[in-house]
Amino acid sequence: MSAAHQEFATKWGLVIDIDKCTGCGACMVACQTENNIAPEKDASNKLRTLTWMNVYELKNGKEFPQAEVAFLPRPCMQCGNPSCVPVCPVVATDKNEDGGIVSQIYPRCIGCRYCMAACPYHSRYFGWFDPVWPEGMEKTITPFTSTRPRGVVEKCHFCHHRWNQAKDAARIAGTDPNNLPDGAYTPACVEVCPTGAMAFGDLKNPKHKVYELSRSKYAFRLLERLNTDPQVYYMTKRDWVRRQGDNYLPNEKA
Amino acid sequence: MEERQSNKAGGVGGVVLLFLVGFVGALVVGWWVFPQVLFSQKTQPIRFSHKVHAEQGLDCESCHTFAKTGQFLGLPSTASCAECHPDETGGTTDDEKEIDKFVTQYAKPGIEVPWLVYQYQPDNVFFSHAAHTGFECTTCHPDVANMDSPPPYHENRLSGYSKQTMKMWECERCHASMGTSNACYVCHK
Amino acid sequence: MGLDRRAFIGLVAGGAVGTLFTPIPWKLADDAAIWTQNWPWIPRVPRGEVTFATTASKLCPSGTGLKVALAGGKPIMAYGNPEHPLSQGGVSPIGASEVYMLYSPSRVRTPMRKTGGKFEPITWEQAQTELMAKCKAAGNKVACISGDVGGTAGEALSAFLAKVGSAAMYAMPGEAGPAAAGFKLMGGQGRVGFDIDNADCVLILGADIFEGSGVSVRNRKAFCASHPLGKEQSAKFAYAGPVRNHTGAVCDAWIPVASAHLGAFALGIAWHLLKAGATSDAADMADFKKLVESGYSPDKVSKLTGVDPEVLAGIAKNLAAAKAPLVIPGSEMGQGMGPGSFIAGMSLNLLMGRLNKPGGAVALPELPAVFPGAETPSEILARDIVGYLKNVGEDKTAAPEVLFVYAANPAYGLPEAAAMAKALEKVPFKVSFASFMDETAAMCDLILPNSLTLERYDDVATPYGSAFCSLTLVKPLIAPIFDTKTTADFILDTAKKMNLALGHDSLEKALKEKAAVLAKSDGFVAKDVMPWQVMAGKDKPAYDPAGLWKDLQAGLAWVKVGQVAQTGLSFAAKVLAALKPAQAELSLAGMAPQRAGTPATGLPAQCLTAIPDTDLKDGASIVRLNAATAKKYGLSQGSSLTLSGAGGACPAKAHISENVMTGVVAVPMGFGHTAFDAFSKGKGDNFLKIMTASVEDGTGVTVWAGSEVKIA
Amino acid sequence: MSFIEAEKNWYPEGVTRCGLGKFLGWLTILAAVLAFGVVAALFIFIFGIGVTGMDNYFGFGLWITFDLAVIALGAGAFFTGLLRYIIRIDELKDIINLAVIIGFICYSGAMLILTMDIGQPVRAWFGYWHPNVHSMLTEVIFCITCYLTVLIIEVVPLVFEQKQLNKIPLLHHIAHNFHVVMPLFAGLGAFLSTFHQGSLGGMYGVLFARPYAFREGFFIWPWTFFLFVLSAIASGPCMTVLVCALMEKMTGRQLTTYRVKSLMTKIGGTMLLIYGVFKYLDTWAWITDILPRAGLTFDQMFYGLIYGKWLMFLELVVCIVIPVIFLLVPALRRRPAFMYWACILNCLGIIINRYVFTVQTIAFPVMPFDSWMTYAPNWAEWATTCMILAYGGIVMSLAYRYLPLFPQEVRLNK
Repeated sequence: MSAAHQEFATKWGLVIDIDKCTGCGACMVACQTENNIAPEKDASNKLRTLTWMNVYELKNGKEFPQAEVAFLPRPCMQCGNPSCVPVCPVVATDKNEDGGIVSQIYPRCIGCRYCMAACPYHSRYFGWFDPVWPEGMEKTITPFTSTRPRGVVEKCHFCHHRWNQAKDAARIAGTDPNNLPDGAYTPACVEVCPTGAMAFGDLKNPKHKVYELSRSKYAFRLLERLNTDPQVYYMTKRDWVRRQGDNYLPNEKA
Repeated sequence: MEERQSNKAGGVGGVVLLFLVGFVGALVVGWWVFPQVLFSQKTQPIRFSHKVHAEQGLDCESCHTFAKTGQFLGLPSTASCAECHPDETGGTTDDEKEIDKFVTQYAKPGIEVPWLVYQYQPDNVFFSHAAHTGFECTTCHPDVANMDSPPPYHENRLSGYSKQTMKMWECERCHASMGTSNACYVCHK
Repeated sequence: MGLDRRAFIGLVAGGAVGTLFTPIPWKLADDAAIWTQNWPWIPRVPRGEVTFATTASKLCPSGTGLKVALAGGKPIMAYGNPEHPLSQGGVSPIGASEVYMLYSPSRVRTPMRKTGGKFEPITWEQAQTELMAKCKAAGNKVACISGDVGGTAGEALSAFLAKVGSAAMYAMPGEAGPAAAGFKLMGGQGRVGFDIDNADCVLILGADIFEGSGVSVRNRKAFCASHPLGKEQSAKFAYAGPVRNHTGAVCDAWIPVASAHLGAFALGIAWHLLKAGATSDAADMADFKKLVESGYSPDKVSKLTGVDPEVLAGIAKNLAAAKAPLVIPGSEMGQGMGPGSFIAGMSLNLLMGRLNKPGGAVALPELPAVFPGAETPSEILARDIVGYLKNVGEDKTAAPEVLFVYAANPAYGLPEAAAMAKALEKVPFKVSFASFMDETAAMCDLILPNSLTLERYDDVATPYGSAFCSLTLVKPLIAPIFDTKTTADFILDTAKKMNLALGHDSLEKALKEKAAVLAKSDGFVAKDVMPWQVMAGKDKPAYDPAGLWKDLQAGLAWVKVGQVAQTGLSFAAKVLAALKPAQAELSLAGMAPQRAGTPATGLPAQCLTAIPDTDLKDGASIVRLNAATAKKYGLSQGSSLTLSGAGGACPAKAHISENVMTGVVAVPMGFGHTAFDAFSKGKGDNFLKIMTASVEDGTGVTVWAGSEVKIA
Repeated sequence: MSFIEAEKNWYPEGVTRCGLGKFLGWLTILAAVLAFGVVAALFIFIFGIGVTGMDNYFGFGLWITFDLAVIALGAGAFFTGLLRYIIRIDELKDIINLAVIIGFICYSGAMLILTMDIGQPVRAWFGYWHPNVHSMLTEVIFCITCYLTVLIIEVVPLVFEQKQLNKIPLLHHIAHNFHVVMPLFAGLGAFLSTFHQGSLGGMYGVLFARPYAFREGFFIWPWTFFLFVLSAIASGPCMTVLVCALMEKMTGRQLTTYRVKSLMTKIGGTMLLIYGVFKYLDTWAWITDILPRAGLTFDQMFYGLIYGKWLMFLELVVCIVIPVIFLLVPALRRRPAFMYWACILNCLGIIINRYVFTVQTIAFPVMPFDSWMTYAPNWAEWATTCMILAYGGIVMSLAYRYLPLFPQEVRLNK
C-alpha cells in the first residue's frame, strides 16, 4: 500500500492523559466551531453527528462501589500506516506531507465511504445532509477550514491550518518554518482543554514535550496490534484503562 | 422501397455532407459560442488605475501587505485607500471623477469596495503568500502595474470562479519544477 | 430538399462527433464537479484579516477571560485568554459559546411588550416610558431577581432598588448563596474562596468544582498544575458525593455519600481530627467538640452515610498528614445545598487551621462599590430566594408590584417549578432583561433585551470560589447585532429620568471609576505573576495604577490577594446541633455539566453534540442508577420510568451506571426547556421541578439538593 | 393492421406470447414499483444520503450488499460465456442468452445503485480521472465499467437479432459480425469479471484494521479476492437456472430443457464444492490466526440475534454443504425440488456472505470500549433497491417477449 509506514522528518503527535480528562466536552465544542461544523438540532443521535473530536466514556465493568469511569477523547489517529488511505479510490485522502497528518480533501472526495469502513476508530464522518447554520450564525464561520457540502467524508486534521499559520508567522519573522518551537503549533482542542490533559508537538523532536511523553511507560496507543501505527498517544496509570486501549485475549497482559 | 432507393441515390454524399455540417457546427458552437455562454463579464466597481499609482513610485507591497501573523491581507481596505483619498477632488477629469466616486460611495460612508478579485483561490485552498515572496508578483498575477484600467473580470457561471483562478495543475507543475512538495495539505484546507 | 431521416442522423452524428472535439463535454464535466465545491447554498468562509481581541465571559459562571478571534473585524470564535488568571487558555463550553450565541435563534431582537398574551415589538422609548410609570406607581414595591450580583451591573440594579427603597434584591441560587449565609452564621466576614492551587490534599464535599461549581476553569487549571503531564502529581484529590461525576472522575478517590449526608460525613471526619488532637480557638470549640463526639462517632456516621469507618479514618488521616489540606463544601449540582452543610464542611478547615492560609479557605474582602447605596454581593447572596418566592406564592409575603429579572431565568432554574411559577404570576408587572427568549421572559410583561457579552461593557468581579479578588473588563467587540441595550445603561438612564440619579451616566463610566478606585487598593495586574503564586509567598509584582484601565482593556485581570482577618469566627455549633440529616429511600442527585448551559442560556447550539446519549436520547432525559437500585425498582437498561417529587413528575429512561451510589437517581440538569429555540426545546425534562424545596433545620434556609424522589 | 396484430410481428419466430393487455398490466405493476423508487432516488439526489438509514457506523448498508450480491449472482454471464465460447461446452448455447441478459441487468442495476450511493454523483468520473491504483475500489470501478461495456457488446447482437430489427441490413451485419468475435469478448469478459469479482472481495480482505474482514493473501490479493470469484461462479449459474425456472413458471412455457439446467447447476455445484473447501480453510485460518493476533476470539465476532452465529452456520453449513450434496449427487439433482432448493440455498449463502462482509464487518466494535450497533435499511434504500429489481423485471420481460433468448423454446412447446 502506498502509505505503509512512511516516515517523515516531522511527526506531529498528540498525547492525551486520560487520567486528567474530566469529560467536559470543551475540546469537542472548540473543534466544531474552529472547523466549521454546523450545530445540529438533534445531536442525540450520535450515529449522525459530525464529531471529529469525540469523547468516549470508559467503564471498568465493575459494580458499585468498585466501578470507575474514565473519559477518552478520540481525534483522528493520523496513523503511520493508515487503513483509510490505500482504500480511497480517488486519492481524496493521503498521507504524503511532512508531519504525517492524514489529509482529507473535500472537493476531491466522491463520498463512497470506503475509508469509513476501513477506519476502526470511527474517526471519519460523512455529511449526510448539507450543513445548515441558524440564520446569521454563518457569520461565525472561520476562514480556517473550508465548509463542506453534504456527501463528502471529513475528519480531524490536527487543525492543520494552524500549522500553516505558524509556518507563515515564522516566515515573516524570518525564523525556520520547518523547525517550529514547541507550542508554536497547537490544535484548538489542546489549546482550550481546561485540565491540560493534552499535549501536542513533534514526536521526533526531543525539544518538544510530546517526545518524552510518548516514550513514557504509561503511554500507549489505540489498537496498536492492528499495525495502524497511530500518531496519537494516550497515557494512564490505571491498568483497566490501558487494557481498553486494545483487544487482548483473556490470558494476555496489556 | 422507392424511398429507400432515393436515399441510396443521393444519399451517401448527402449524409457525408450533413455529417460535416454537423461536425463543423459543433466545433463553432463548442469553441466560440460556448465560452461566451459559460463566462459572464463584470467590470470593477471603481476604475482603479494601477498604472497611475505605480507611477507615483508605489510598489505592490505598499498596498498589498502582510499582517504580523504572516497572513497576506490581499486588497487594501477602504480605510487605507482613504488615507490618501480622504476627500473629493472636485475635478473633472475621468480619473478625478473616479476618485470622487470612490470617496463619496465608499470612503465617506465607510463601506468596503466590492472589488472583483481575479485570482481568488477556492475556499478549500490555503495559499501562503509568505512562502512565495521570493517570486515576482507578475509570475502569477497579471502585470496590472502597466494597466490604466483594470481588465474585465470573467466569472464562470457554473463553477462561480474567476476565469483567471489558477488551476491546480498549474500549482502542481511549479511545485514539481521547484522540488517543492505536492502533498495535498500543502495547499488544501 | 427536405431533411430525410438518414440526413438528419448524419447531421446529429456529425454534431455529436464534433462536440467531442470541443471543450463542451470536458469543460462541463469539470466545471460541474467544481460547482459541487461551490454550492450557493453552502456558506463561504470569510476572507479578511484574522485578529484577536480580549474580553471575559458573562454567560459562563466561572468568569473566564476570553480571547476572541475576529475575521475582518467580525467575531468568529472564542478561546480562553492565556493571560487571564481564571482561564489560562482554558475555556468551558459555555465560554466558547459567547460568539455563536450572538446569532442564537432565541435572541430577543427588540424590546417587546406583551399585549393580550402576545409579544409585540416596541421602541426603547415606549418601553422606558411604560417602565417608569409602573415603577413610580409601585413605589418601593420593586423586586429584582438577578443572576449576576457580583459585578458592577448588579451593583447598579441594587443601587436602583435601594434608591426606590426596596431591599428585595435576590440572587439566583448557586454555591455562593449557602456559602455566604453559612459564613455569616459562623460569624465570618468577607466572601469564602478556596486556594486549590496551593493545597496538596483536597477533600471535595459534593461540589462539582471542575464543572458547575465556582471558578471551574481556574480549578481545573490548578488541577492541571498539580498533575503535570508525565510527572508525579503534587496534590491528592478525593471526592465525596452521590455520583462519580466529572469532578469525581479525575479524583484519586470517590467516597459515595448522599447529598443530604455530606454534613454528617464532614462531622464524622471532624470526629477523627478531634480525636487526633485538632483544636481551634473558636469561641464555641467546646460545644462543637461535644456535639461531634456525641453525635458523629464513626459507627453512627457509618450507619447513616454507609461510609466504611475505615474509609472515614483514612480520609481524616490523609488530611491530617497533609501540609496544606483543604476541604471544599458544595452541592453536586451547584445549587440546593443548605448553609448547615457548608458550615459542617468549613468546620474541617477551621479545625485544621486552614482559614486564610495558602492552600486553604480564604475570606476575601468585598470590592469597593461605585454606586452608593448598593448592597454587597454577600448580603444579597445570603438571602433565600426560593423561600421568598414560596412565601409570595402562599401569600405569606406580599408580591412586589414590579419585578426585574436580570441575567436569570427563575421560571426554569428554581426547584418546585409549579410553586415558583405561581409566585411569579402574582407579580402584576414583570420585566425581563433577558438576551434570549427564556421561560421567564416568556412570562414577562416587558422584555428589554440586554446586549450580549461581546456587545457590551460589563465586568466580572471575583466569581464565587476564587481564592483571590479579581476584576476583568468586558468590553464590546461588535456593535449590537439587534436592537438591544446594555441593561445597566438603560437602568442608569431610567433612574436619571425618574430623578433617582445613581451617580453615573453609563456603565462604562462606572467601570472607569471602579478601575480608578481599585487602582488605589492593594492589588496588581496579573500577567507574569499570578495571584496564587503571591499567596504562596512570591513577591507581589509592581504595577502602574495609572495604567489599570488600559490593562483592563487589554484583557488582563486586576487581582488582589488579601484576606479578611476574622474576629469572632465560630463553628456555629448551635446550627450544627440542629442539623437533622434526612433519610430518603431514593434521592435525586443532579449532574450539571457546563455543556448543558445555564438556565439563562438554554442549551448552547454547538454543545448539543458534546452532550452524550447517556444524558439525552431521542428527546428523552436519561437518568442513571446503579444495578442494585435498578433491580429494586424493577428497571433495566433503557426502561422507561417516571420520577415524581413535590412539584410533579418527570418521564425518563434508565441508564445503568455503577458510578452512582445505591439509592440515588442521578439526573442530568439543564434540559426540558419550554422556551428558547429548537436547540433547547423538546429535549428531556427539567428535574428541578420535581425537587422538593424543604427547610434546613437550624438555618431555616430552603434546600433541595438530594431531595427525595419516587419512581412510578 | 391493428396495433395489437402488429405487435405480434415483433415476437421471436414461432412462439406465442400472452396478450398485450396482460403484458401491459404486468409492466404497469413493475413501473409502479420503479416509479416509487425514482421518487426515493429524487429525495436522495436532492437532500442527500441522509434520507437513508445509513449512519456513521454503517457507511455501507443495503445498497452495497445488494450490489455485491447481484454482481455475484450475475456472474452466470461471464462464467457461462467462458464455458460456452472458450471451453466450448456447446450445450450451454441454449441458456447463454439468458445468462447474458441477467448479467447485463445485474451490472447496470449495480451501477445505478452506485450513482446514488456515492455522496457526490457529479464527481463520479473522478474514479477514472484521479484513480488511486492501490485501492481495490479503483479496480472495481474500472473492471465493472469495462465489463459492463463488454456486456453491452454481448447484448447488442441479441437485440439486433430481434425479428424486425434484423431486417435492417446494417443491424443484421453488426449482429452477425459480433457473433463471430464473441469468443474474444467472452474471454475479455471472463478476465475482467474475474478481476472485479475478486477485487470486490479484496475490498474487504484488505481492511487490515477490521478484524472481521481482514485476510492474508497472495501477492496483493487477500484470500477474499479468490473466495469472492469462486463464490460468484458457484452461484451465477444457479441464479441463471432459477431465473429461467421462474420465467417458465410465470409464462407456463418450457424455455430450456431440464438437461441444460441440470448441467448448469452441476457446474455451479462443483464450483460451490471448491469454494466450500477454500472457504472452510479460510475460516479456520481466520479463527486460529488472524483473530488471536488481533487479540480477539471467535465468540467476540458475534452479537445478539442479528449478528448471531446462526448466520454463519446458515452460510457455511446449510448454504454450502446441503447444496453441494444436492447438486453433485446425480440422483438428487435429477429431482427438480432438490435441484431448485439447492440453487436457492446456494444463492442465499452468497447473499449472506456479501451481507456479513459488508455489515457485520463494520458492526463489530474494534475499540474495546465501543459497542455493537445495529443497522436497518429504511424506506429510501428499500424503494431504490426494489426500483432496480423492477428495472430488471421490465428488461427481462421485454427481452423475453421480443428477443430470441431461448433457442429451444419453439421445439419444446410444439
